[in-house]
Amino acid sequence: MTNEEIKEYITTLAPAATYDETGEWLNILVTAEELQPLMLALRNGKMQMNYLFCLTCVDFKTHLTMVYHLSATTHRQSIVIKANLNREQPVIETVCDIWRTAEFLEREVFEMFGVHFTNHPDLRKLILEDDFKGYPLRKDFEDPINMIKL
Amino acid sequence: MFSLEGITTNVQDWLLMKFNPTMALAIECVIVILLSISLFAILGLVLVLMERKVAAHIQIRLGPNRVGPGGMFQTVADTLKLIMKEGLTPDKADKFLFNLAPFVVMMVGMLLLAPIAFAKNFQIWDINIGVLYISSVSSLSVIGILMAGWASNNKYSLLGAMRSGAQIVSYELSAGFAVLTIVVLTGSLQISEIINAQQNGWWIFKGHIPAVIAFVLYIIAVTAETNRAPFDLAEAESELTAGFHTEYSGMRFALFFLAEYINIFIVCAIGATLFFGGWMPLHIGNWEAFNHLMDYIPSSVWFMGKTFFLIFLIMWFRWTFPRLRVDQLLNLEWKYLLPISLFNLLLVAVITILGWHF
Amino acid sequence: MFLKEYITDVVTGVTSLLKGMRKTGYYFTHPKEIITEQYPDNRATLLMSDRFKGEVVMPHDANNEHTCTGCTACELACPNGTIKVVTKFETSPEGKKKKAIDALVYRLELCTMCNLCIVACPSDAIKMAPNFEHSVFDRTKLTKVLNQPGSKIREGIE
Amino acid sequence: MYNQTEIIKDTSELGADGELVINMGPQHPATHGVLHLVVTLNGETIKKIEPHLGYIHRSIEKMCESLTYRQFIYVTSRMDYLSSHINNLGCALLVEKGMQIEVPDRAKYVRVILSELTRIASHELWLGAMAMDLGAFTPFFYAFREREMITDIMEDTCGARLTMNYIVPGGLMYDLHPDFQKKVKAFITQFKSKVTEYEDLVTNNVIFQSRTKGVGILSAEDAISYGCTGPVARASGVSCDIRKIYPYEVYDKVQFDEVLETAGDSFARYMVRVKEMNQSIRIIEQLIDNIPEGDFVGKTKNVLKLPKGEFYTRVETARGEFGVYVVSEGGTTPHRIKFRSPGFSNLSVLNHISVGSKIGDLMASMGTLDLVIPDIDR
Repeated sequence: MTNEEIKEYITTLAPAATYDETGEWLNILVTAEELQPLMLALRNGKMQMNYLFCLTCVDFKTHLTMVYHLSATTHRQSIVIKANLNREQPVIETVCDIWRTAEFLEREVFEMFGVHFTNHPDLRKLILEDDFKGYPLRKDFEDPINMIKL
Repeated sequence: MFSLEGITTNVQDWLLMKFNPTMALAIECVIVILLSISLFAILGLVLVLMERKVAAHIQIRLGPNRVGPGGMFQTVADTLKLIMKEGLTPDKADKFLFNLAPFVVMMVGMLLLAPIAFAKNFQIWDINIGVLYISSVSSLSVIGILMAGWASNNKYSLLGAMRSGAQIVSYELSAGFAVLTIVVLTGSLQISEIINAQQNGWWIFKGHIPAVIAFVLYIIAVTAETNRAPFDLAEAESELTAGFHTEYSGMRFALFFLAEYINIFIVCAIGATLFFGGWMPLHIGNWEAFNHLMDYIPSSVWFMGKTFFLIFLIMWFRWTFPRLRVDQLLNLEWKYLLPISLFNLLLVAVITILGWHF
Repeated sequence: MFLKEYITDVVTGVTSLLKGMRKTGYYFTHPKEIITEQYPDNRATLLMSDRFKGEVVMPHDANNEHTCTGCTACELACPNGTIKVVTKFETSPEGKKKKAIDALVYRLELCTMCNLCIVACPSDAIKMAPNFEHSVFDRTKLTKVLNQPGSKIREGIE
Repeated sequence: MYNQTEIIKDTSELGADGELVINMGPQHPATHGVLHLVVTLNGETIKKIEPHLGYIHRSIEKMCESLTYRQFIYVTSRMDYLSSHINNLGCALLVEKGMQIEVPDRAKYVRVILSELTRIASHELWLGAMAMDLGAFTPFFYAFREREMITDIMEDTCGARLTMNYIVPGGLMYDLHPDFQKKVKAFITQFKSKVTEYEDLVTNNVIFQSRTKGVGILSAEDAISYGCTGPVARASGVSCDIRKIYPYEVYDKVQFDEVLETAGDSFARYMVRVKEMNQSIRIIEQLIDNIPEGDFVGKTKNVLKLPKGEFYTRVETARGEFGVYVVSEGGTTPHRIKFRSPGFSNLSVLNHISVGSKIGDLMASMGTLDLVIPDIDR
């Protein structure tokens, strides 16, 4: 599929999506609400995006951006789906019922960025200790004890 | 010619001359106890060093070589360390059983020494049901292991003990059957008679096929019974950290450790007695000159040589094979070893009745 | 047939085990294959690779001169803040003021031997030494001053 | 004298229906590091495995945000320390891609050869450790003997045995050691003569086969869904070798096969790695005599600045797909960096493949997943 076809296809699924083709792959920015249905369609629809190879979050100081790198083991085409989140109340629906790998990755994003994933089966801290305060990978995180400024 | 037999007779004569018979017996008992304890200590040191050296050479290493010439005193140093260490008892452990368990395991080892003939007429107790005594007493060691595992109040220990229970109880069977093969061939349960029956050749040669099969079965079964790799499920390092002795430290751990090696020595001594004629030198049919030459080697050397050969074999197993899984272990016993032993027993009975052995 | 399979199972199993035992038995009887390095007994003959990254040193020549200009390139290149360059101003005989190093402080306990400082150095003043025996009884001894006392920069190095 | 209640009162700590919850790790002989698994058992049978991570979490992603594009490469050696060279390569490739730096051919060849040596070294260590998990101690030493030759080669050329940091954006840090080719050839001969030992001792051993065959079966769909890569996924028949799909450096110029097995069990994962070592040897053999002369590092600016945007590269480490995702704001340091580590995804499948098997099987499946804990924790 060419980028144009993908754009067309995705516009039918998520009309509010915006596109960015400057990078290596097609970047698709959608709203947090329409992300989960879009993902479900990408996985089970004609794109057959069965391989989620990277799930992460980026703190842009004004907002958080969830970044999903998708690929398919059949046609090897990769796309990037993004969703901007409110920094104070970041909530997004989980995709771990679509790709099982997302379960651990979302738990990591949850503790590192404080993004809350609704419908996640087991949203607990994975790496940090349970009583850890703050979200370490956010830009405004300060830890005077454990972080040494050079 | 120097012989242990002469020493024992001299000592007994002297004792009977000096004291009344009851007193003499008591003194003999004390001597025997002291001797067996010192034998245990020496064996422990030698076998642990031997294991480490064998392991090292198989694994293209040198092994201990810093303490004493060639690392000879390494185990002495280790023992010293273990004695100095604090013997911890976990807080919530069943303290009585926890402290008792190593001694139970140790005592079983000591009891098993009784019917073993170390040299010609050098035997603590030539009981007429020697083989039966051995197979019944040796199964007692599982009680010590279960005790240790349960009383430690540790989940790893418990799992290890339960595995060990299942394992020892099932492998008793094929070990027993393998021993029975020789009993059938000899027609006696007495150790001295079994050895004497091998005057003109060891059972492993005279008993040909069934004896060889029985020997293989015996070695496999006793490896399992002594909890040695590839059957070391009770302590399975990579699964249960240390199994039933996870919580033990200091001297009580050393007792478990020692008991393992004593048990190996004993089962190998029994194996040597049953299949390789114990202290009996290698005799081949009518070669008078050869047989006579062999007789010049002291009987204790023959016995120790055979035993240590079998010990080496068991160590060789340990450093070559991966460990079995617990269900495969039981499969091996019930699906392979037991049917083969039963068949073998039948075979040996037929051979003995028809007189087809040499 | 069941019995045949059973016997084949036993035979192949036992053969595979014996093969393994032959291999280990071979090594047991061939002590020449032993690969143990008897450190520290072989310390005299132990050959370290000349490129081995053990610690950062500053070579000095016979006149106690080094080539460090105090440009702080190594300090900037270091990812962990291992190196600290303390500079001073020296007055040359002609009366010209010139920047020179007072001390090049190197903290071995922070160093990850990444070699970035060596690559960054424009005058090849520091290099990696293949010394790996770093244990000391006091942590403060790991903080080293690389330039020797009384040393100065070699003539002609800018 | 004997008080039964002392022990009985503890049963309240047990799970429901006599389930036994044991903590495997963080100090455990088989977890090879500080992995902490909370295993729920019913007798010997595993009911649930829950990994607790973070015992060596160093927040490398956060650290990298304050390091320049030259500096951040060395940190990645500390993630998957067994394929540190390949991690470094992934990061260097990202910087080169972002800044369009030309890499000389010589550097490309050397990078690939060293990558493959690293892969062999990693698999050798895994082979030994895995055999040790299953109770065979001896193959560990035989595998380490060959691995030692590789670490010696690394030491000669890169100056370090494990955390090489030999790659800089644009090429290599310094040129090859003069003895490099000779030593690599010596290693290849040695390896080929000794590889049969593993077959005798491990592969064909009946106990090893029965311990691994049919244990920890992972289907192809699950492997993709769980994001498994590398030998773990290839053992399930998923073609996922980055060297084949998205060739980097000179992988498109060499002949090698992507090793695929279909069974998906522990034995298949074992076989994939063993065969992969032979393929790596094949790659090295093709390249070792053809290393072109020339520069070992291309021309780069003194200060590296990645243009504004997002960059992603992936390389095939010994454990699978290692991805680097960088969000750059145009400065000298990354704004956000994310390492997609293969071990993290491979670990997430552990619960799935181990439920219902025995504790002994857990060692086999965990061993063949080839977990490196610093790679998981980052």
